[in-house]
Amino acid sequence: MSKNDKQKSFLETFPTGKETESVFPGTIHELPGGGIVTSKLDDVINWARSNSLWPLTFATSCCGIEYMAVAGAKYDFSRFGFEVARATPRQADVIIIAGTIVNKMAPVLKRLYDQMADPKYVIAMGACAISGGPFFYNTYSVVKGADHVVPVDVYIPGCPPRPEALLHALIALQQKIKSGMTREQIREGKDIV
Amino acid sequence: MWSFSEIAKNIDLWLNDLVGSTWALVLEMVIAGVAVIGLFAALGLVLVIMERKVAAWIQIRLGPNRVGPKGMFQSMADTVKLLVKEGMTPDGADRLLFNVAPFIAMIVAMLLMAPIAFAKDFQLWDMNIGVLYITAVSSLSVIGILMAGWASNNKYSLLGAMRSGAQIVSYELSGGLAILAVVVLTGSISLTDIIKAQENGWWIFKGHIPVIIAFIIYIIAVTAETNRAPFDLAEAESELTAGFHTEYSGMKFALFFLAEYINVFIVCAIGATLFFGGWMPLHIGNWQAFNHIMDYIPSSVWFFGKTFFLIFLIMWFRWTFPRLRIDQLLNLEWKYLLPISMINLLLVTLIAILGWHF
Amino acid sequence: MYRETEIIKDAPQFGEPGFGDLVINVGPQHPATHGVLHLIITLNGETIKDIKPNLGYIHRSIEKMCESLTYRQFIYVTSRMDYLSAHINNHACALVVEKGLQVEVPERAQVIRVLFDELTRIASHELWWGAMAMDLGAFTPFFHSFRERETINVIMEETCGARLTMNYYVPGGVMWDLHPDFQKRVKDFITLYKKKIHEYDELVTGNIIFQNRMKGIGYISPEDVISYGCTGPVARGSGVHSDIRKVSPYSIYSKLDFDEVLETGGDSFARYVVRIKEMHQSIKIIEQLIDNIPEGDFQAKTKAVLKLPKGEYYQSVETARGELGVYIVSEGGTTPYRIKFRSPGFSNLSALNHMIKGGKIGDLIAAMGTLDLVIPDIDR
Amino acid sequence: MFIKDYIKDIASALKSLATGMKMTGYYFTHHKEIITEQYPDNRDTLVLAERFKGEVVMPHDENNEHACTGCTSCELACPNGSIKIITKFDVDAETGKRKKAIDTWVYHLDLCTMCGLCVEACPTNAIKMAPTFEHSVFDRNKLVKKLNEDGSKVRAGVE
Repeated sequence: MSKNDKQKSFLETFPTGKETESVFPGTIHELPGGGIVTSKLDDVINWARSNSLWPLTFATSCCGIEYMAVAGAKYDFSRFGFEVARATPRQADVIIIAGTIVNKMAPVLKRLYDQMADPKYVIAMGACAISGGPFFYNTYSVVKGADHVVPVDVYIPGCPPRPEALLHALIALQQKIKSGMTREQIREGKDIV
Repeated sequence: MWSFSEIAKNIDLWLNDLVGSTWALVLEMVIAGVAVIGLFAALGLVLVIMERKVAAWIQIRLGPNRVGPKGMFQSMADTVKLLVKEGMTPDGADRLLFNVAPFIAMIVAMLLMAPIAFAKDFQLWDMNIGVLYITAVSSLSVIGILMAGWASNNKYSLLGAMRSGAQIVSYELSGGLAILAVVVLTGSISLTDIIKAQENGWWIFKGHIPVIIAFIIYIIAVTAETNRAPFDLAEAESELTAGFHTEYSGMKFALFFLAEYINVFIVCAIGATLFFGGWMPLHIGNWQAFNHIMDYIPSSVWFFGKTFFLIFLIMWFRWTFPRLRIDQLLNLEWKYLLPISMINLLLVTLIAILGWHF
Repeated sequence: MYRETEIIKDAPQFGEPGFGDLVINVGPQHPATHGVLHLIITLNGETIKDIKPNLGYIHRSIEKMCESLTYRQFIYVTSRMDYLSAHINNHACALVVEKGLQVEVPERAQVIRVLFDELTRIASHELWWGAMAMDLGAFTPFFHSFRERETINVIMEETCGARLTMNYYVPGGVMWDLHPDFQKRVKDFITLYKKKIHEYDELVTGNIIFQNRMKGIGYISPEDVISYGCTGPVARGSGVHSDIRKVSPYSIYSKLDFDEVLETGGDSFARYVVRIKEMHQSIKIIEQLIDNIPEGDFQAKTKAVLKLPKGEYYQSVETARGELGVYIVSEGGTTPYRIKFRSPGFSNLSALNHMIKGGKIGDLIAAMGTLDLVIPDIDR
Repeated sequence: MFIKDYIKDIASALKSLATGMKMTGYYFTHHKEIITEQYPDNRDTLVLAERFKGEVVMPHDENNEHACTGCTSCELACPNGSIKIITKFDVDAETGKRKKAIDTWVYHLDLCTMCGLCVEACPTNAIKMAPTFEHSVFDRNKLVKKLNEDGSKVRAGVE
């Protein structure tokens, strides 16, 4: 990594560029004037949700191998508590679309998304899932971006992205969940509190 | 010395003074219920994080380490998430059975808590037919799984449930015969008596080779009975996606998940009681000084130490072995474990009659 | 009660199942199909009566797409076909273009290509080993195999600039020269590999459960191998002489000393052994070459715009899965007029029904694991 | 003999299982074998290969000058159209000649497959691959980038 890139701090690399509340919820805040308030139930729930994202074992092509590498020993997303990859959509929280979605697969993806229990999140991993990537112009059978089929929370460019990039996206998703904001609010450019 | 039995006795006396014996009994039942549920939850949290750490270390990675100090709050986050996650009932499922099944699995696991001696004189229900009760109740757990598999209206679930049915029914036999070995040696089916009989040494050490064989068979059988790898055919992630709980989500799934871990704890606790002397400290024959030192370690520490050792053993199996195929699983039981445990029982009977054990 | 799911209603009707049969859809999303293969299985109890693969869930029309890309550009798309042997796919395409242009590839480039091909083969087999063990229900081998695989990935990344789909081969040679650390890293990898390879046998090969799951399962006879057109370890597991590196050597393989691994068992275990032994052979090739990389150019001089003379060109190579053939029809323009890939996975998959019929569901998963299917390679 | 084989079978099976357990037991107790790199924490020490293809960048020097002449050979080399160059004509103040220059160098990071053909094709080495990877965004539109900075111009002498 060149010197120029290093100067970017870790938080600046995130889409929001801000740190959200990452302390353990339920902590006691001292209010001015001596009052004490415990953090809200919402915070507890969002903390739990953000730290327990169970992915669906869903990979269509090349990015699936990097997704496996993230699960592997060197990168190990179990450090964040994501390692409980569920094979059934009913028990999964996040669907990592790792690979191309073609026209025949699109209804299946939609079905899988519908079968998941709320709250559910989607990460589009790699160029194919974001926009069709290498298959954007010259093919007849590729969906030009998974967000035509299901709503996507986080996009990771790359073909395929490095394992660290997927971890980065997972941390970004965590931040989003902790902030409790919807996709629309973020798109409108509201600050993450 | 500080012990659970003194505390329990004092509470009993105090309540009797306060509200009279009938209400004291009711209150004690409530307290016991709450305590079991609390223990249930605490054990679930501890065992889940333990499994993930054991798996991680065997698999040359770190495991959960970012949520709370050293990742200790990881299973707490999972639990809260599962509590607030949508629990759906699929269209076409048998609604009643589908929703009741997880509770059956959990209630069976809870019932098995009753006769276990957690520490010296600390037992919810010291019944004189402890072993019989355990074997009877533990076979009920298959009902919850069968209900879940059938009611889901999912082919994977049905296959998983059928596999589980065949598996649990067969492995109960050799598990029961292995338990009988200890019963024969002790001459009693009360858990208290079995623990008392191990005062001068645990059965695994003083019962000759047949008891060691019985122990190995017991461990294999209970691994199969609790649907743990390498016998996790009822779930078989790579074959049946998630087996009998494919259609379960949210808290209903969490109950299955929890029941599995509680079952593992209970079978290990029973194994520790039967073969390793439960809460009984390590006593060796006539070494009075040594025995005396061992007595200073609280009995609950002994009990939980032994139980967690066995739990670790079962986890170790899970992260080492591949899964068996369904016909191989049944072959193993009917062609190997059952004949061996029958012959073994004969041998143990001989030892018991001739008084060869130490 | 057993309503058919929507997926099978969309699919063509494959004849009515008999009474008491259970039709289940394995896939398109299923942990054992390694992607999006859809198998329609007719079951009687646990016994499999029939398997119908349903393809097309990852059909990206790569062949059609290549017709609109120039000869320099189309190579990168082929990395996305069989992404586990990306280098070898690129090698096939580069070779066929060089054949058409009649370019002499410098010896250094050829050696570099063979080195990377063999590293890719090891990486692919490592991943297969882990994934197959995972199919059988053992999770630990997966993590242990990724330890070695990551070492190879670091080597790839240092020289080629990517971990999986590198686009390092260009017509006439390779894109850049080797990284200065390359030799050292590869030697370190060989040391690590030799130190750890015995664990594979301890953890999986010798295990009694594994052997019982594998031996005698998914048998395919040499005659059937030939009639189904299976290649690669699947064919060699049945004793069919099919290694392209030996049958019709390309690049510098004819000068190298290595053995074609042949097993006569024809079952899942034979295919397993073939792949494990192939890793040893790849190491042998790398050891021969790593100290003898000739000096010189890494890329032959080619024109800025490549035009293949009118004609038809074919080249086949041995990927980690079997024979990959590239067939190009050129009309003399800058893009291929027609391109066709003969992918190993498609033929290997077609033998699945023959192999497994009459077995259990567990057998299906085990045998499918030893076929080492990469679905984008089948659908393209 | 039947019984002998039966016992032999069991013994060899148990031995093979014990071998596997010995190995996993070794890793359970030897934590120095753990190879996990903790990504967000090791960010400062993380060294990526200098050739790693993470995204296309256009280096600008201190005078806000780049080396891109707008010849569009990268756009032609790109296999999937992730580069779009919008050119304009600059009028040279001294000679009054009209000279082609880039107005916007549009880079679709969401399409890019990091094949490196554009960098190979560039005659003036105006673009290169940067080893960065932390690109995740919440909004797909943010992945379309303009690589030339505002007010930048071609470095003198680059043709």
